[in-house]
Amino acid sequence: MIDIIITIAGAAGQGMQTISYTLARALTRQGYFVHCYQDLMSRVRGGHNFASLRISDRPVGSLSERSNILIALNRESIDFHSPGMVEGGVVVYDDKISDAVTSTGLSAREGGASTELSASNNKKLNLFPVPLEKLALEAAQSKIMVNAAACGVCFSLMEYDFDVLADTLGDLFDRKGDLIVEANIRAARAGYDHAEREFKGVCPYCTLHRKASTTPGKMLMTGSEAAGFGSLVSGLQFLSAYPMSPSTGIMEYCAAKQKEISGILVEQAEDEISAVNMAIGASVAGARAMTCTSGGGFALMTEGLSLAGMTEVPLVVFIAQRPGPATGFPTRTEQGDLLFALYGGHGEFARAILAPGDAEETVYAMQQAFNLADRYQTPVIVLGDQNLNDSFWTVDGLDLDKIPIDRGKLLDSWDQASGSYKRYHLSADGISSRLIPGDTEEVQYWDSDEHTEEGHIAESASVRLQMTAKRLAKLKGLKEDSLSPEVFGDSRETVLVGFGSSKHAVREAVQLMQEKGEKVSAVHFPQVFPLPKETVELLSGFKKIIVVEQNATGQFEKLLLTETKIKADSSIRKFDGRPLTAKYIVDSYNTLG
Amino acid sequence: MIDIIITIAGAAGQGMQTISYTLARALTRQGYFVHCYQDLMSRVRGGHNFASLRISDRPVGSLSERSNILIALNRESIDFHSPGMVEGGVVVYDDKISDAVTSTGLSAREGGASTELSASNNKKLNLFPVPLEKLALEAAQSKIMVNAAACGVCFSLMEYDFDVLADTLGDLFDRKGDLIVEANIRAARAGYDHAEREFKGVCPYCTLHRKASTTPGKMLMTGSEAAGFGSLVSGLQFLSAYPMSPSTGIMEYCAAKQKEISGILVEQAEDEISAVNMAIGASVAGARAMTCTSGGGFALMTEGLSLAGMTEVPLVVFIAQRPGPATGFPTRTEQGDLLFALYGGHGEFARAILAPGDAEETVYAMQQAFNLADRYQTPVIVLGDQNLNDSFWTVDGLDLDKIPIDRGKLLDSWDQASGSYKRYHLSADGISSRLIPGDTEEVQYWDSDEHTEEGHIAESASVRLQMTAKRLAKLKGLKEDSLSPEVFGDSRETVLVGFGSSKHAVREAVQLMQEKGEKVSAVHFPQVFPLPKETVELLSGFKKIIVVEQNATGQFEKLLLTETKIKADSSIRKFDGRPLTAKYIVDSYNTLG
Amino acid sequence: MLDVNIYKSEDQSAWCPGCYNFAILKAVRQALASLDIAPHQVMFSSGIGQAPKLPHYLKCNLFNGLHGRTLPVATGIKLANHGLQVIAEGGDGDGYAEGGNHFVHAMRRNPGITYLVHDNQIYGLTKGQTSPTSEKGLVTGTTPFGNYNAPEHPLALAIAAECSFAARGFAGDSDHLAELIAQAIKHPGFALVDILQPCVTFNKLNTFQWYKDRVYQLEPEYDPADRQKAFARALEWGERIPLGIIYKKDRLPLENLLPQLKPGPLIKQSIGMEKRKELAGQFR
Amino acid sequence: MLDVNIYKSEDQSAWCPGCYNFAILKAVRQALASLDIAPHQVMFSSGIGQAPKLPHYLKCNLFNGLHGRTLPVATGIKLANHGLQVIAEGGDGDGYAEGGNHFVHAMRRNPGITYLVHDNQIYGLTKGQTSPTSEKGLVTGTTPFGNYNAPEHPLALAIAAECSFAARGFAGDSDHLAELIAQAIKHPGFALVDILQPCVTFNKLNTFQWYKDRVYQLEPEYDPADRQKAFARALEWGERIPLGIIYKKDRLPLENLLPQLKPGPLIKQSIGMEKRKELAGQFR
Ligand SMILES: Cc1ncc(C[n+]2csc(CCOP(=O)(O)OP(=O)(O)O)c2C)c(N)n1
Ligand SMILES: Cc1ncc(C[n+]2csc(CCOP(=O)(O)OP(=O)(O)O)c2C)c(N)n1
Ligand code: SF4
Ligand code: SF4
Ligand SMILES: [Mg+2]
Ligand SMILES: [Mg+2]
Repeated sequence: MIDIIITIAGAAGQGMQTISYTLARALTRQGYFVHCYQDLMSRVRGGHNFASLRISDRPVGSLSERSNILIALNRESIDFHSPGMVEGGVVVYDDKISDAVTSTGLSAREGGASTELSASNNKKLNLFPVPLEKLALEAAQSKIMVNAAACGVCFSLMEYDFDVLADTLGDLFDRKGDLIVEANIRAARAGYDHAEREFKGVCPYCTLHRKASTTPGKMLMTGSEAAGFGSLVSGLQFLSAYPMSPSTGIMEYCAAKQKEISGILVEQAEDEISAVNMAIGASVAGARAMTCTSGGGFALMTEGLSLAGMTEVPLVVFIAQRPGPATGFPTRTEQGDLLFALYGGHGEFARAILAPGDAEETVYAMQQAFNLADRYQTPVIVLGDQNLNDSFWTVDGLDLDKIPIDRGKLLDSWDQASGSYKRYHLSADGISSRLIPGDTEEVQYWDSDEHTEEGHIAESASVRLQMTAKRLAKLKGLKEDSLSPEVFGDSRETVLVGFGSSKHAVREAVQLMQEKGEKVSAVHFPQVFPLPKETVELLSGFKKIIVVEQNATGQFEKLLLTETKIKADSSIRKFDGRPLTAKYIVDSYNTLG
Repeated sequence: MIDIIITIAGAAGQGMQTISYTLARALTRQGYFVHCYQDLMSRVRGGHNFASLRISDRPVGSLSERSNILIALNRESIDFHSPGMVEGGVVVYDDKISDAVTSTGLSAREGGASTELSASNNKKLNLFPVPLEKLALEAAQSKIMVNAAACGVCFSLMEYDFDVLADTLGDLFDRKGDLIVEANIRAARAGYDHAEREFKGVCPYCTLHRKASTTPGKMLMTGSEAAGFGSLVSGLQFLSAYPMSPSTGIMEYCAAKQKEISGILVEQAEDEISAVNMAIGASVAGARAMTCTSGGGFALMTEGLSLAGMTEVPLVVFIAQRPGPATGFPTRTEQGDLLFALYGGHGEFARAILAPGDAEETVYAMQQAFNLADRYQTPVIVLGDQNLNDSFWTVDGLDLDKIPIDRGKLLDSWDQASGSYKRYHLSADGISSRLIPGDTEEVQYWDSDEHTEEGHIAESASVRLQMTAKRLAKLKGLKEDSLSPEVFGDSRETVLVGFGSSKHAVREAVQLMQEKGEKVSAVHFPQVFPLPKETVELLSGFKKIIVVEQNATGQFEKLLLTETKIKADSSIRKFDGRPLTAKYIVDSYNTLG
Repeated sequence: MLDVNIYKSEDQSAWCPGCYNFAILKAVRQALASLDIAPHQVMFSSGIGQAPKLPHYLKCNLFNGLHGRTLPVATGIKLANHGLQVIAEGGDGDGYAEGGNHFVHAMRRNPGITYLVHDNQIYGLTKGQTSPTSEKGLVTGTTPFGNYNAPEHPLALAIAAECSFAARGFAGDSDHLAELIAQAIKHPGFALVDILQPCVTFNKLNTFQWYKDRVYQLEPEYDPADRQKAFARALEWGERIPLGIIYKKDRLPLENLLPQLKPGPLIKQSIGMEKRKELAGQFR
Repeated sequence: MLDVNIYKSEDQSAWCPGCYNFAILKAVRQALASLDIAPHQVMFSSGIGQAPKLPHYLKCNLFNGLHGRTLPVATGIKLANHGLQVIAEGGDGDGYAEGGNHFVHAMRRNPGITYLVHDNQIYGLTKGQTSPTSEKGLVTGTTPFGNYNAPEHPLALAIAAECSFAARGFAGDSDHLAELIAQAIKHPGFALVDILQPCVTFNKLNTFQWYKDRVYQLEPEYDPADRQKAFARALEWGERIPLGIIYKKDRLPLENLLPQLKPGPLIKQSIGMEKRKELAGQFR
């Protein structure tokens, strides 16, 4: 199995995102699976950012704590990342900083021979100083082209066909014109050739030199793009939102697509309260509508969520979680808003919460979310997080027809024979018919007060009981329609249970443990509320349940307890803002005893 | 035991609140215990409102479903309330509506003889038509004085000393001047004399004719007044809020007191977001600060709550619950925001939630809330509801010294010898010292981002872990300091568990059941989060646990499960917007099987 | 001109007897009838308070949402289906306090929405607290020393915030009000009508008589296109209070500016399978 | 005049190299020093964005709260302890979008708060979306067809909303800015300084040069007390953009109007046992 990790590190604005995306894109096209986590600081320039790009011939979806190749865009990057590198790992950097690098006790020898690292970490590394800037200037007369040059170096180290990189650069810079494309390719070539010349064969373990798969069709996207794309292909018509990391990418993806497709309108609201209420208005008028935000913005939307619950408006809310409370860690990751998503909003009403584990699940989750919202006329939340939303993921073999659009009881016309139209008609299944306002002669009243079937303000106790029952009855349907948990592994001894973006880290951990003979399986919940019926039976089949989640208070563990009465035996939690890794899970498991 | 219920009913604006308050106040002064529930529609005039005033010589605190005397301010009131009246109950109404009353098949005979009611309810009632308006006009030249006249009639029916009523009217209308006071007394006298003349002795079961107690000092207040008063005596300095039923009374009470006492400022904010952030600002500057709202307003405050959690600002939030979702039932009651109070706000931080069961507990709860907030530098929520906040309650023997003001680690000065001041110093117990900004030369940074001890923006994983641990460690202290559950009854068979304003209804139910030989006790939680240590031991001592709560989804049951792992055996829930009654609980209990 | 009676709804009013909201209700019916707008062609978005109950007493489409959130909902409706006649309705607390941010930004956007504000300078439904337009010194349940804030001049704010139609009406003159509302509905962009509405129960200062003594109609030669002069009139308050269209500006409404809406109302558009595949292809 | 160096903090800046926020930082230090305000006497309330990080780079008291909520926090601080010099600081998104409602109402209240808005006409920290002051047509990540909204004129809004001091500064002229900020701090009521701040990373339209070519100082004879003229100047934008104090009005600050604060700062007052008993007695 191929499993190469390339770390690209530097200050914000230095090009780490360009390099990692170019490499990821080129290799995805070749059939590899990649996952690329973005570790960002909350700033626009400076500081220390890195991307961890993982390349494999099998599905990958989790951050690794080690690294094979480090592309260090500045000196600090070497200090930060060399401890995590494998024995014999390769460090590529601009030879301009060679002096600074060697002053730390590292030294590079001709041909990239190994060098001893600091006492704390007695590893040999291959230091590859490359005149990146010089190459870029010579080949393309531009400093920015160092990014392309660095990509070239990488491609050479992986002993991969240069044309693949050139094609990718061509496509990526296409809209910037031929001159830019050519300059990029020249710089990449210069890097490639330099590395071929200087380092050929020194790094044998990092070669790829073949296509991973011949089936085409693999896609590369961030979780945010997956959410935006998934929504658009599900018929999203109206998105109102207020920028907030790490959700902004969803809005920006959809906003950009307004120029290419019809039937989508994206409005930047003045605040999150407006965002959620605009989406509600659009939904009432008949559009498929959503909003997206992070925890802090969601805090401002819970009144609107409650409004959608009361007025029975289909509404999709995507929450890209980040560590709180308050502003917290704006560019980092956590699963700390699960119970807030579950109980946010005053009063009691039905909702569903989906928690996709990667980009592919996110695409499907959006379709599912819109369908549930329309079918049950109630809010549906999709929970992402910075790890899901900002990482690049390979999506393989997407089937757009897998979940057809279902708008529920949205009627085209009203048959007067069945009486006058009542927005909150107490029908047998609790769901009332909707009409597009203006499309028929029927008028409709939607009301945020407790209301009669007609939608007028009510004060009666019996109406209250009926309407509460009507609204809460939706939970039954939502449970029946809910996404099934995914089981990984055959053992029925111990199970690691998780949800959302930790899916792949948990799986990888389970795999590692299985290889060591541990009797462990994993269960991933792509929908956390309502939990599907089979949950109790499934989990009761295991002797020991360990809940793995990325927060400090064990929110999913609590949810599991209240919804299924299942008490977890122990838990693995992480809440430092960095994603769960297989290593962290295995290490934690081993100390659980 | 005395247990008389007087229902005063009519359209909004007709004076039902004046009558019920006057009677309640007069009798409280005489040493009786009263409880007076206000059943209001969400409108200013018209519709149908009523007050149910319960008078006893023992503590009372719950709505009764029956009534002994009905003061009907309009015809509809008789239709609504006669079914709930006891055999031989008295209906007082203006003889102007006699025709309308008799047209329904009721008739009044000379001397107030009994009359058969509608087929569905074969009871004899005493109909007492009184020329209320005429008496008021004759005695006081004003129609508004019908209220005083009606009070006079009541006092006569109860065979109570007129002077007590006259004194009370004198005090109540004192600030309106002597003329108004005298007019009221004349009108009351006219009503009193009329009833003495016409109905004397016809209603023997409703006589009080003696003082209930010779110990003075009983007070009469609404739950909102109790919250306001409790806050002021606990040193509240700053209250910012936005009006919202049923919390507005707290703000209005405190606002009015600004004219009488110093050291309190009340600011009506432009919205709830501003309200909570203003309170946070005032608290940071060193003031004891709070805000109050209902569920929908709290929805807008959860971002601020999270901010207080992150920045470690003492903050008290009073939530007067009403039925949701959305606008819901603005003037009715529910306990539907418990889990929202618990999980509202993004990210994870410590909080406490108090849930007083009556006005007296509310006064103490406010003191406790401010002390906890200051001691643990974190938000504390006090949960009320429309039943608690709008009802009038007797408060007996209040001891203002019972909980002294404790401002925690708020220092007057800073000893430079202990190093430079750090707002988030990692001290042994996790609580850092506070200073009043400007009072010393130390400067302080409070930060909503994850932050260093100095309060500057942090990005480090280890700082994150330390600071999260620091903030969550407060839960331990809060648990140790939490209010103990109150046990009622000696049986250890079955226990009815509740919280908040249902306290007295549950107790009354238990008492009724005990009288019938059922082995039932009650446990009331005046603090619902963190639950005190003894909870598990206490509840494990019962064979059967039944959770009684006023919502549809069993929120306290869930809380109990996640916090103590105790699974309730069954539950009694009510969610029609009307308060829990002993009868409802007993009836529900009997059908549980 | 349609029959005003077709706008009658079966819902019972919850207003105080004698409230001037009834006059506004009458004016709204009259305006709709005069413009031949059938009940199903109009959609109201209203907030919470006494004022926003109005559309319940009309036959119309209505979304009665949260306190303060009338305008975002109205904007969402209009953008989703700009074929609908969208009218937002609420009180002064609803629109200028809780909803103040949306107010400012809706005007910058300029969607074709009519916004009717029942400005009674008080919180009616919550029983008498100060509102943003309350007079200085007004004693209410929350301001025992009297209101200390400078009263908001909603029309001045509107003119500053690029509102394209800013008018003031008076519930005491429902015929003129009906005409004003009709003009607001006809205006292609965002049209604000701030309606002076005596609250007979809680506002004992700004009574019918108080307004009656002060209001005057803008003179016929008044030019509402002059922003400077309009600003001065918008600030005029005290002895004399102008009624009528204070400011009006030619400005394309939002829905006409958006290329996304060129093919027709959003709800009638859809992406199509072709384009779905194209989007997918972009990730390859 | 204190030494500007006493305001230096140990926190490292997270701004882009060349950002004009640095010039504003310098001006703030200079203003504080010129007024002899010691670091512990001033308290900042700031929001979230690039701009509101500023006080971290100062030695001062700071509450760095939520995006958009600088003014309510500042108001709470000022009302609790009006002895403090309170300065609110944030960006255009923070103050005019998310915080727009507080902006309008803080001005009506008129507490003695200085409000510094770094107006770069863009969202910096979230990497370049439109802000309320973005030019029409500006293409950003959320407006691929260009911004359709009429840009907000914050100073015009301020003048409409009874702001008692409304000024515009330019980060490209930090000496003048320092002076303006000093005057704002000295002003007894609410003082807004809208600061034109080139964002060198995301706003490629409103660059230093763009501003430089347009800004001019208000002529010495300009009378900031004339509200009508001030309104006109506040709307002046395009070819020429005025700098300086555009509007100024004598108005008692909130803290001086409140009888509750007559005895001294709120935090120094307390109710006392006597009064506690009196309150209790009222319920008997
Ligand atoms: C979020 C929220 N805050 C507060 C309220 C309570 N509330 C209902 S109506 C109202 C104000 C009513 O005043 P106004 O908008 O002027 O309308 P009016 O009743 O005077 O017509 C308030 C504060 C609410 N429903 N929701
Ligand atoms: C409630 C909330 N919504 C959104 C955000 C995300 N956010 C942080 S800063 C910012 C805008 C920054 O723009 P501006 O206020 O103009 O400041 P600048 O960075 O340009 O100085 C946004 C939208 C947030 N932190 N909180
Ligand atoms: S309270 Fe005032 S505004 Fe509301 S209905 Fe009554 S009179 Fe009208
Ligand atoms: S993004 Fe713009 S405003 Fe923010 S620091 Fe960089 S240049 Fe300055
Ligand atoms: Mg009003
Ligand atoms: Mg900005």
